[in-house]
Amino acid sequence: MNCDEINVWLDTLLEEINEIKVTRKSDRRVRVDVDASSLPALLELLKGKASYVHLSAISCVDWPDDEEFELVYHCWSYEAKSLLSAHTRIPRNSSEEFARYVSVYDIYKPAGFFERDIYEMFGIYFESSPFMEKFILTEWNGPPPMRKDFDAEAYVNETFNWAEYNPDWLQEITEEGGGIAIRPEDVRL
Amino acid sequence: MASFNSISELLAQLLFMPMLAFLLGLVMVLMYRKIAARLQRRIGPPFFQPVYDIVKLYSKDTQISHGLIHDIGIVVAVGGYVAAVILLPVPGMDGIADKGGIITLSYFLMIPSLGMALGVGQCANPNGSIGISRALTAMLAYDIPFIIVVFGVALHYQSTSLVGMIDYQQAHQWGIFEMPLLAAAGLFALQGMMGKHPFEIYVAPAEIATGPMVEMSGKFMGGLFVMQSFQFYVASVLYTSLFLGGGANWFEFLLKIFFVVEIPMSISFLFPRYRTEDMVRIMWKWPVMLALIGIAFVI
Amino acid sequence: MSKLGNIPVQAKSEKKRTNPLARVFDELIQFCQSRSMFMLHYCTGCGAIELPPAMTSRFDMERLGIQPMVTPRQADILLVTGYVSVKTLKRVILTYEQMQSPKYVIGICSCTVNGGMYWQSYATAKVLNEYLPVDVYIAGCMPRPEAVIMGLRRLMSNIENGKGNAWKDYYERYDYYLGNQQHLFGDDWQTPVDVIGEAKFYDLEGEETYGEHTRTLEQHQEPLEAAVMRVKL
Amino acid sequence: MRPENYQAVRLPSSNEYEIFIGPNHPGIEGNYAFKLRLDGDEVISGKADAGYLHRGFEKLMEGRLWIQNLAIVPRICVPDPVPMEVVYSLSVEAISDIEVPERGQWIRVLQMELSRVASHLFTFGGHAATTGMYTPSYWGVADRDLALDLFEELTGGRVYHIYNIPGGVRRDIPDGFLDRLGHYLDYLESRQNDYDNLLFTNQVFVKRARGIGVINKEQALEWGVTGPNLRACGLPFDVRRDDPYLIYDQLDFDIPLQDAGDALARILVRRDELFQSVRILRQIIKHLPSVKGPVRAPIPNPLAWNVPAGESYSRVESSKGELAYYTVSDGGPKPYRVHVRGPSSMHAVQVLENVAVGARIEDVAQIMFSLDACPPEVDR
Amino acid sequence: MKKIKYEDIGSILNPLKNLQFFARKPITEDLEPRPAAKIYRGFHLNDMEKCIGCSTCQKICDNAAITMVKVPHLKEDPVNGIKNLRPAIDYGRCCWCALCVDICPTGAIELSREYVHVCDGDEVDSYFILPQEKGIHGTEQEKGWTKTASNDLLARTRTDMGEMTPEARGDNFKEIVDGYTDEQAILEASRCVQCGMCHDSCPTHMHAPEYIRAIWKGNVEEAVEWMYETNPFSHVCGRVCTHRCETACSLNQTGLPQGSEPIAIRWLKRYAMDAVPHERIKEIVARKKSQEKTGKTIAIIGAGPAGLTAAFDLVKRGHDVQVFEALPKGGGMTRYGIPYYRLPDDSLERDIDVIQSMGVKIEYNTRIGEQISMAQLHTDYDAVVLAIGLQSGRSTRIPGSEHKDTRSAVELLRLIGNHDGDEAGFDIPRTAVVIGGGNVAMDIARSLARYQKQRFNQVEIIVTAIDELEKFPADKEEIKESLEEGITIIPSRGPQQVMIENDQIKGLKTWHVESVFDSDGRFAPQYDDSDEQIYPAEMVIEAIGQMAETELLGNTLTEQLEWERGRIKVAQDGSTSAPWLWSAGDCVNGPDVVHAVADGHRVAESIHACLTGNKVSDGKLNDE
Repeated sequence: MNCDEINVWLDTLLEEINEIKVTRKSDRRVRVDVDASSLPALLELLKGKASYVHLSAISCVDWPDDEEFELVYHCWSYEAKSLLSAHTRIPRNSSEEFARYVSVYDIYKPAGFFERDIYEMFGIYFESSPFMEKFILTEWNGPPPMRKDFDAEAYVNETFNWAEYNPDWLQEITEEGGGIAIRPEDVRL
Repeated sequence: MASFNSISELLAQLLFMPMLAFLLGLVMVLMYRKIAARLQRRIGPPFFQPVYDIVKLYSKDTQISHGLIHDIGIVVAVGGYVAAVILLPVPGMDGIADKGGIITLSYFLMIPSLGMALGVGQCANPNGSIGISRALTAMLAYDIPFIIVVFGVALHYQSTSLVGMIDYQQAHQWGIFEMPLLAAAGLFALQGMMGKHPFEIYVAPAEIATGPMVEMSGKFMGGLFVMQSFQFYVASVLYTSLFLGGGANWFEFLLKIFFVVEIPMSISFLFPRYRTEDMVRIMWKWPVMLALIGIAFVI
Repeated sequence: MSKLGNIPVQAKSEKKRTNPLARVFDELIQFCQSRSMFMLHYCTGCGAIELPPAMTSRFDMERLGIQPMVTPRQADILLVTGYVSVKTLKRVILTYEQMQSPKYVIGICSCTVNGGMYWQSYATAKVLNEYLPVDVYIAGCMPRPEAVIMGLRRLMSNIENGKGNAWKDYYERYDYYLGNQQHLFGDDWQTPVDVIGEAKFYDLEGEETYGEHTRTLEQHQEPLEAAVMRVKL
Repeated sequence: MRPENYQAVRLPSSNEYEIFIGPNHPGIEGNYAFKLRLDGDEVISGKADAGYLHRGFEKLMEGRLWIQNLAIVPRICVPDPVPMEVVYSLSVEAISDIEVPERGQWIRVLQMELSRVASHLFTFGGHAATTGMYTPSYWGVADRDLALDLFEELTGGRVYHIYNIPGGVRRDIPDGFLDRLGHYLDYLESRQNDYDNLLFTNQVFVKRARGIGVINKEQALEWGVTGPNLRACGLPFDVRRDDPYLIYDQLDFDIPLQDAGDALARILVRRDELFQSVRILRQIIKHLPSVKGPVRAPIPNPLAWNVPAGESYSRVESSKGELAYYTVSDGGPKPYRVHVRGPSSMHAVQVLENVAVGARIEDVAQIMFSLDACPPEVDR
Repeated sequence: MKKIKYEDIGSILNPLKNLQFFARKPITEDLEPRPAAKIYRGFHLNDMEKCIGCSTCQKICDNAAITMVKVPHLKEDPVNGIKNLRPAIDYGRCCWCALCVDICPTGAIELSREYVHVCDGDEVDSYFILPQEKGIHGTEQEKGWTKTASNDLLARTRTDMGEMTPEARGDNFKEIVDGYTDEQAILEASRCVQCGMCHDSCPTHMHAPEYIRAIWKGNVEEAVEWMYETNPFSHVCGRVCTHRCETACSLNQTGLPQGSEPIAIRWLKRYAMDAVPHERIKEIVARKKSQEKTGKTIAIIGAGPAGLTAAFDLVKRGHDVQVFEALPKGGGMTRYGIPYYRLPDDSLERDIDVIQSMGVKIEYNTRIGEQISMAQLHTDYDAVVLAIGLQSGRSTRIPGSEHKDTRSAVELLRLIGNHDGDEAGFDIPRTAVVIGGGNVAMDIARSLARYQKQRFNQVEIIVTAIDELEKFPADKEEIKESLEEGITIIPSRGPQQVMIENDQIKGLKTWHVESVFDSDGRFAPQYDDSDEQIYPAEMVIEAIGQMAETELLGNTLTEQLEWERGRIKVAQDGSTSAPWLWSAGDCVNGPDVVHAVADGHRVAESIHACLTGNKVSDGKLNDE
């Protein structure tokens, strides 16, 4: 299947799957917006019929204002040499411990790693993935840290102490009437 | 009957020979590390480095022992070599070599590995256990050709006395010329006995975190360092005695033993280690074959 | 001696030394200790990338008698190369406690001093000497091999002059260190090493060896069982 | 008084036991752990344990200005930092439509390839050391160090260069740099024989590396293997060729291939790649003086730089494989989200876990090094 | 390249070839540290003299490693944009990325090639350093990573603004500059590094960093809100301010190879004021008005910037304010002293309208001292502010300066200001000489030039002053634009005599000036009378300074008050020796709009404090 065929195929896809929007950003980058319910079907088709065999990554973006998580599945086709990013949005479920979505591990094996990562970092539970356990953050008890409502800087200031320096030159300057004027945390942009 | 003089002389020899062996062993350790450095294009440790290491290890404040057997194991390991040393004649000193002979020596040479196994077995560390099982396997591997070589040599000289062998060689011809195949097989066994690459299967940092040594610390580690220097000495003197005619004088002797020990050391840094089963296969194949053919020639 | 430990700790005799040669002997030992340092092969952070060059041909640490060792039992120096994540910090402390005295810690990179570039990170510990006593710091992000070697030489001269004693501080102020560890890891934090027992043994108990945090430890600690190994030989 | 790492775990089946490789273990690359369940010498199952190097990079980046993140990205992969800088810059440039001047692009490729050389030299040493041969690692690290000297001269930093910046590179190459680079390449080529003799045609090494950690083509595609590891399985895919960036389409280079998919094939692919990089660098030395112009396109004042809202997925070929950044901007002064897809996040976790099964304990370390896994890429 | 096939089993002998390395030399380096590369990023250096304490390095630092430390023994000079803050660096945070070097506006901070710092565990204090010219250990160090044109991260050139060409503007009084468009303003605002030098140098301490930030964010209303915090004359100041902020701006650097221009703070202010609809501005400003009335009444004499600012502030705080103005329109010198092409009337009107919308009552055409006496005011009001400005020009008092065609610039400008467009209100001379090198001289010269262009289609005006051209008090832009408009500027000339023939001025005799000040720094010009020149002129205009007309005070009050060099003596807060009287504006400080505004604030503050009883009013002057 060459590049043109895939383009044609993508166009026919529009009719097959509900509520799908295809945007061609360049020769090698295609953005597809798809409803959460149709995404696994789309990925299945992409892998099975359109040579997008390589799942490069699954990215998650937190949009607390919309109360949604955006999941982006980046699939690469070695034959067509094009990258298709399938975007979908799922509800954030802020009131519960996890947001929930289905795993695509049965379609793409690499999804196992990325889904586990998202599970830890964003608190999205992927149904039927065999890896839904802590991996990197085994010794972390806080909220999923990558969520926008987790304020890392506040947490750090609360948890850790900072080194306190009082070198000779500073003491001399303080005696002269000077001293520390602006601390770095005062000017964070 | 041994006169009082000869007894005191013997006692002096028994004291002096291990000390000498230790000192020479330390120089060999230094040489080993210097060779490594040279091949690896660097300068290497200072002259007294082996001494510093051992003194430091013995002077550690914390000394963790894993029980009596652990302590004894190390003593046995070092003691095995010390015992071996006094069975090895050097110029001017025979120790009890004429009484022990090469068969006794072969037994003594197994003691260190067993001692280590005894000690390490107490450590309850899986890496140590794997390491020691490999060490014993390795011993099994190199001992077969070694015993065949020893047997062949004894057969050739019609004697089990090292003193006798050395005298014979100094009178006639070096063993290496008379039985080159056995000498070659011996070289293999030597490499294995010294535990140098490619037969260094039990001290494998990347695989089992240095195996038997994993729980050794402080003076126990120091004991292993001492053992290593004895090991170099024993292996080189044994080979020299068997095939290179020992030493008529100290100069010749030192030249020979350092030359002998230099060979496995140089090779060591140019090879990776074999897997355990590869080592066994190779040890039982080439050296054994060589040694058997050698024996056939001897007979 | 040790409540927890199943393995006795032996130390050099603490008897008052009357031998006139003792001083010379001590100096010899210090000299050897400074000339022979085994460093633990533990890459805690990104600064570890400059250790291979420092160890290998170009900068050759072995000139100074320093060589890598793979287990904490045999190591004298723990190089904390850069940031330590909380998860790693636990291992670093376990490792440190298992090292044999005298032992030394070198804090490399900015991160060990004040959090470095990960000062905002929720996952890394910021000030290393709150958790472990540090002997020498080497500045840089990361320090070049030459700087690492200069740091090691500094440690060598400290040991030779009898100054490398930070490890004693760990016993003398164990409550402080333990408190910081508990703050990070929770009150049930416990290591397999009976530090208080060792402190008693070395006669290094200070006023701050005991305190509120060691009491917390006593409440939470569970005796360790000797694990049974089943290795097929 | 037993290290936690080595605490033996009793298992119901009498002959099985578990051990840890890492995080403090010479057989592990970096601060990473691999839990093994063994039956005798044989691995029954393996489980990666990551997070020892976790710093929460992605969170940190959301809290820093676009330009401040330059200093932090190279830390994601320590042995091979240049692609990290480049891919981050590329992604920012893609969102904000900045065109890098041609000279800047050439200098970027120069760094990328020099970094690949350095990284591969490092890997040779590591790989050899896992089989018990240390001399190549002494040589490899020392020869890599010469490359670092060049980096130092070019960028002012030995390991972390922080030299690429959205818009190009921070400074032009110093006088005479290309000559010295040329000398270094000559030197590398003169060393080829030594390395071949010592490592690549060393019978013992070949014997140990052959047949270890075999990945076949189907598995490679299924597990998302990329980079040299994929090419060692006989699949000629390379981001530089398939999804060209910078000026790679103007360069002439081959993609080394092997079919066997084992540790030996992988190290041979790396060896060939190293000399392909030398070839590319030679082309750059020849061509760069004729590319005139600035090295950097101007960017707005970094303290007040709002990258327009948008997203980009930028990929490069690092020495480990496919490296990609998914960057989202909400039009603010800081990134809204950056997702780092390090090649090792596949190789060091799922691939390693799968390949290790059935291997012998002595080969586990070799498998990990032959996959050239870089733990910080997993942990981030 | 030699190909190695996968199938090769290799050789056991190959590795042995490397035994040759016994014969090769080691490649190990010396134990002592090598010198680092030329652009190595080692420890910091800071040129303490060059550093201006702007703390930009602190803002770019991604690791929060930089603390600004006040070093008292260094120079603090807000007017020239120098603070005595210096960066101190925490090596427990620093990552040596050198972004601080790349962003530094002055190029003071640099990295050295020194890279070894080792300390014991208890010496961590040595990680916190104050970089100086010497390295971290006080030794001379070579420079490593420094600033070059290519790694400079700041945008050094101003965003261009559209303006009329000299040809297009030469014959009319339309405003010259177009003002920024939205994109230009955001681009220009983005250059700001938020150092606050502008705030410190501004007489009225406008919140320039904040409103520039707001403009950059696209939030012009916020910007306007910030401006009205400190300046009710933002329309005026957005056009004609002397912009000391731009002089002090960190980006105003000389000595960098790539050059560096300050942020166009004044134009940004103008942009923001113009971008918000007038009615909206009134709403924004009205939010700040106090809801409670204090019941106090205040009279202010003079509806110029100082008077109206004081009025604005006082009204905001709930006082009743009555302004008296002698002229028919408000604005004072901003209306009657500044030509339309620099400050169009409607801008001024809008400013005054905003002030009036707050509740300030203004009575025009009311001359105090004639219609109402000071004594009357004293009894009717709780406080009186004298903000009468400087209405009359100083004279050179050279022979002929009393001639009717020797005019003062202020007077002419007032005439022009009173008339619309093409009418000047006086006869335009064919040739004229202007004495003086300040902005007033330029204003009158350029105004006259426009009239000349209209009437005679040629410009024959000479501006001459005793200063050298570089030391002219006028803005550089003014001089440049004057020259573009065909005005001749002749510096270093001392006027000696107005040449009069038949009661008609024929020209001005001048001598070359050798030096202006004597060795003690006093004004004592030395002339070279051999270099004498006569510039032909029908009219000679003196623009060498202004003074106040204080007759309105009346004799009693004049005697009561303390005086200093012909000006009423006032305290820092504007209070005079009479407890009910304050004085503010040009009549106190000399001519400058923004100073007048600042004065207005100060006086309002003082009056408020005094009237609400927060401060004892009696004998304030003597207390100071």
